[in-house]
Amino acid sequence: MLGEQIIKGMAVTARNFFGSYVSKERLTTVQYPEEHLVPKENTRQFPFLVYDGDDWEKGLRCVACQICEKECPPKCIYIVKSKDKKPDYKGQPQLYPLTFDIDISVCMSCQICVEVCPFESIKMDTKFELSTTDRFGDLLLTKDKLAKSNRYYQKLHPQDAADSDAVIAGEKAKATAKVKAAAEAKVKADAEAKVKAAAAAATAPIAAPVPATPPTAK
Amino acid sequence: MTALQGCLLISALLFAIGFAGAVTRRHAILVLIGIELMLNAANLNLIAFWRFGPHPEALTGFIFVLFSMAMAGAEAAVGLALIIAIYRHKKTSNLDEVKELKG
Amino acid sequence: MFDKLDQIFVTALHWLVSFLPEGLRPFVSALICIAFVMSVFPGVFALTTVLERKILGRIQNRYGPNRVGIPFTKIRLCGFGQFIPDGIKSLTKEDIVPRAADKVVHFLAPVVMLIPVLLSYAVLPFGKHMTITDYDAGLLFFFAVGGAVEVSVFMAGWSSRNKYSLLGAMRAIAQMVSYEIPLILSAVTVVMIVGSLNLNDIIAHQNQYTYGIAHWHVFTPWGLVGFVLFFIASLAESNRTPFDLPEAESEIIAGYFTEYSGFKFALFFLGEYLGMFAIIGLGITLFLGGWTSPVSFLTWIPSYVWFLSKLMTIVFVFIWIRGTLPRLRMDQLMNFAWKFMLPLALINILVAGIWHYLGAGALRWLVCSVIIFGAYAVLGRGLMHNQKFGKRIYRYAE
Amino acid sequence: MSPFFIITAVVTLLGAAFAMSLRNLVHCALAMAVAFSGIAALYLQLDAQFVGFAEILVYVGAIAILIVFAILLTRSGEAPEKSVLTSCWMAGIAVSAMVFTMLGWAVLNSSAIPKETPPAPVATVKNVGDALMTKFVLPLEIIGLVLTAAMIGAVIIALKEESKNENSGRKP
Repeated sequence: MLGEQIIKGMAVTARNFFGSYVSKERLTTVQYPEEHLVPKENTRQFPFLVYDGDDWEKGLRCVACQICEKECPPKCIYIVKSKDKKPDYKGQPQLYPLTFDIDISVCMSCQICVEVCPFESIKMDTKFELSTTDRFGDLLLTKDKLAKSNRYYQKLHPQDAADSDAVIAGEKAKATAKVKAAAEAKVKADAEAKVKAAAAAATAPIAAPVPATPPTAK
Repeated sequence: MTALQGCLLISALLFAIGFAGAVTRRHAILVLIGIELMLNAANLNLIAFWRFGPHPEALTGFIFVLFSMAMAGAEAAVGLALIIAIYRHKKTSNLDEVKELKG
Repeated sequence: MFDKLDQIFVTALHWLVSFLPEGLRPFVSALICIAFVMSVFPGVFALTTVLERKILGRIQNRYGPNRVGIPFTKIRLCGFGQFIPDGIKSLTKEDIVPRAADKVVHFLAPVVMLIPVLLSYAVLPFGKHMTITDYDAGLLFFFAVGGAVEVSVFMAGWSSRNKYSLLGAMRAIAQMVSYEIPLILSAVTVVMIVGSLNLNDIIAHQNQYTYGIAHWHVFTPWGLVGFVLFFIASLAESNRTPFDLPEAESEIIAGYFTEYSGFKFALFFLGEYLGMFAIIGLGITLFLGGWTSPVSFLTWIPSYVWFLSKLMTIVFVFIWIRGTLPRLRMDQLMNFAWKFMLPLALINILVAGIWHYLGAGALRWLVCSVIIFGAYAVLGRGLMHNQKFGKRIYRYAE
Repeated sequence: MSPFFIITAVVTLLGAAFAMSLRNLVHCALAMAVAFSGIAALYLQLDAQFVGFAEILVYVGAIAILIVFAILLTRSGEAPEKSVLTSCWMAGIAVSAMVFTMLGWAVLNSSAIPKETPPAPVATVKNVGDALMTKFVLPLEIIGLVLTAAMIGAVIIALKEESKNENSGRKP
């Protein structure tokens, strides 16, 4: 019969129209500035720098190795190395960034800097409402704006933060173990050297210097 | 000058304008427009005579105008169909070029 | 008390005019009536634009505009202030006239559009004793000035020197001319039954009650069919979906007003909506009893409230249809007008005659319903059978 | 003769004059629509409402549109470069001027014209309908027949000739 399908179509739209007043399913729009969707666990927007402890300047994990700067495809990261070393310098080339800028108007949120960072210090944030009225100043995030505490990161991405904490803890443990081992080895070597020296002094004073590798070089 | 004379003068002027156009213009459609204007002048005459005449209750002029309008509609339809047919045939609607009977 | 409320506008007009000298009275009262129409219906238009967007939004499972309320405050009014920024925007936009355009005709087209549309309000009865001019041939007047809209559409399309404009104008005129015939023929049935072209007489004929139910024409077989035909034809006359080919955005941008911007575009927009209200008002007057109430115990509600609520209901249905149906093709449009609506309108005239001559009783209900239903089934089957209108068969998609 | 009547008459005559003298055919058609609207207004002032509305419905709503369509179909919307007048236009204008002077002289000097203005006659739609259905029913039927014949004729004339015109009608 002519018109049957029209009536059916009208019924569908009428259901949508009246349903939108009673059912949430038929009106899925989120009223954005007032309401926000709960972000997904895997949300990533722009990078930030993680610091441990309470003082962001001291606790910054970044060591200014400049790997992220080199890897960044749109070249939006700018780092100036410091001349001096970190106060808690532990032997490795642990400088700190004098300048660490990310131009988020250039950044394309590819997350490569996060992937390549060996020190777990650059991570992705979930903030996206970054529009400003200042085109150049406010879109260039400097070190102080980028630095966020580890607690913030833990809240943001609990799973990833736990993973990276575990990595850092493991490294720390390794390092301390190494230091300990080194210290022990040194003690041992010292003792041995002492013994040897004593023995040498006693037995062979013309012996060539022992090609013993220094314990620290191991 | 009475109202009837005024109406008749207006309609005479309208008729003259329509006639002048129909006679002087080259384009077939304009000739048709001129003829329509002349018809309307005649209609205006009829209405004026009905309005100011002795027996308006007979509605003769009134009804005549209605019929004349229907005829004008028929005339316009057929005339424009002819013009379109001629245009399709000769690729012109200029009356000076359509003066031969052979196609 | 309710009578006074019902006649409040009429008494106010008489009171206002009574201060003036005798000679000025008709002139001033005409001016006041014009001001009334010019203020009320553009207001309804402004609300309708927002309402349309909101209803379309709800149909498509989203909010429509719901932000703008009273300017400079936090009051949002569910977004019903949206027409204020819209209006300001369209009125302050630059008025662009194409270089090749025919300037005079291009300028005159929106004006010529608006004049007949506003004129057609002169004969509509908005309420009891609320007709501006009570013409003897009001219906004919309405259709006559409605015909003049086509000229303005042509002027707009031709003067823009734009192929889309011209195509849109040609489509619009072809569509308007085709659908004017079923429109007028479906109105003719009412004229036959009532025996008058005067819209107030037509309403008076419907303003009677048996068993508490009004004698609206839509409650009879011929009236129902006439109303449906009139409704469809008025959809086409006011260029609404599914008959919005003249301004099909996906094909010809905006049809005949492609080259219009700013104030002139706003005038076209206004003219289109006012034309829609006018033709809906006529449909209400002819078939839905005008300002009368459907049941006798609700007659205390003021007549203009009935008129406006019926108007807004039909406008809602228009929007609902817009949210439901896709646009027709040009050949489907013409087929529908000439092969379905015109024969059905002619049969409906016959049915109205039969209804009149069979006299009161169950017999005329039976006979008229059978004829109309049979005609509908046969004509509908013809359309469906032609595969012009029926289910589309996809060769590759399925 | 009220001032309104004179204004309408002037508008009508100007519209007619423009319709006959403008170069662009579409402008001519639009001016013609103005002239027809003016004539409808004249009818209204002569107390012939029904005819006035019918005039607008038929002439402005139908014939003007028909003419405009014909103008577009024959591609004569643009102003022609050549002269728009026929070769003997002087004679035409002279003849029409003569016609007008003669008619005007006749109108002004006729003794058959009644001097007094009768009261406005009543031509309600009911009267017109009664007259059409009783006294003038035969002309009405004939007009219906003529209109049908004209419609069929117009369709046949304007119809594309199927096979014969296939080669000659289309330019390569």
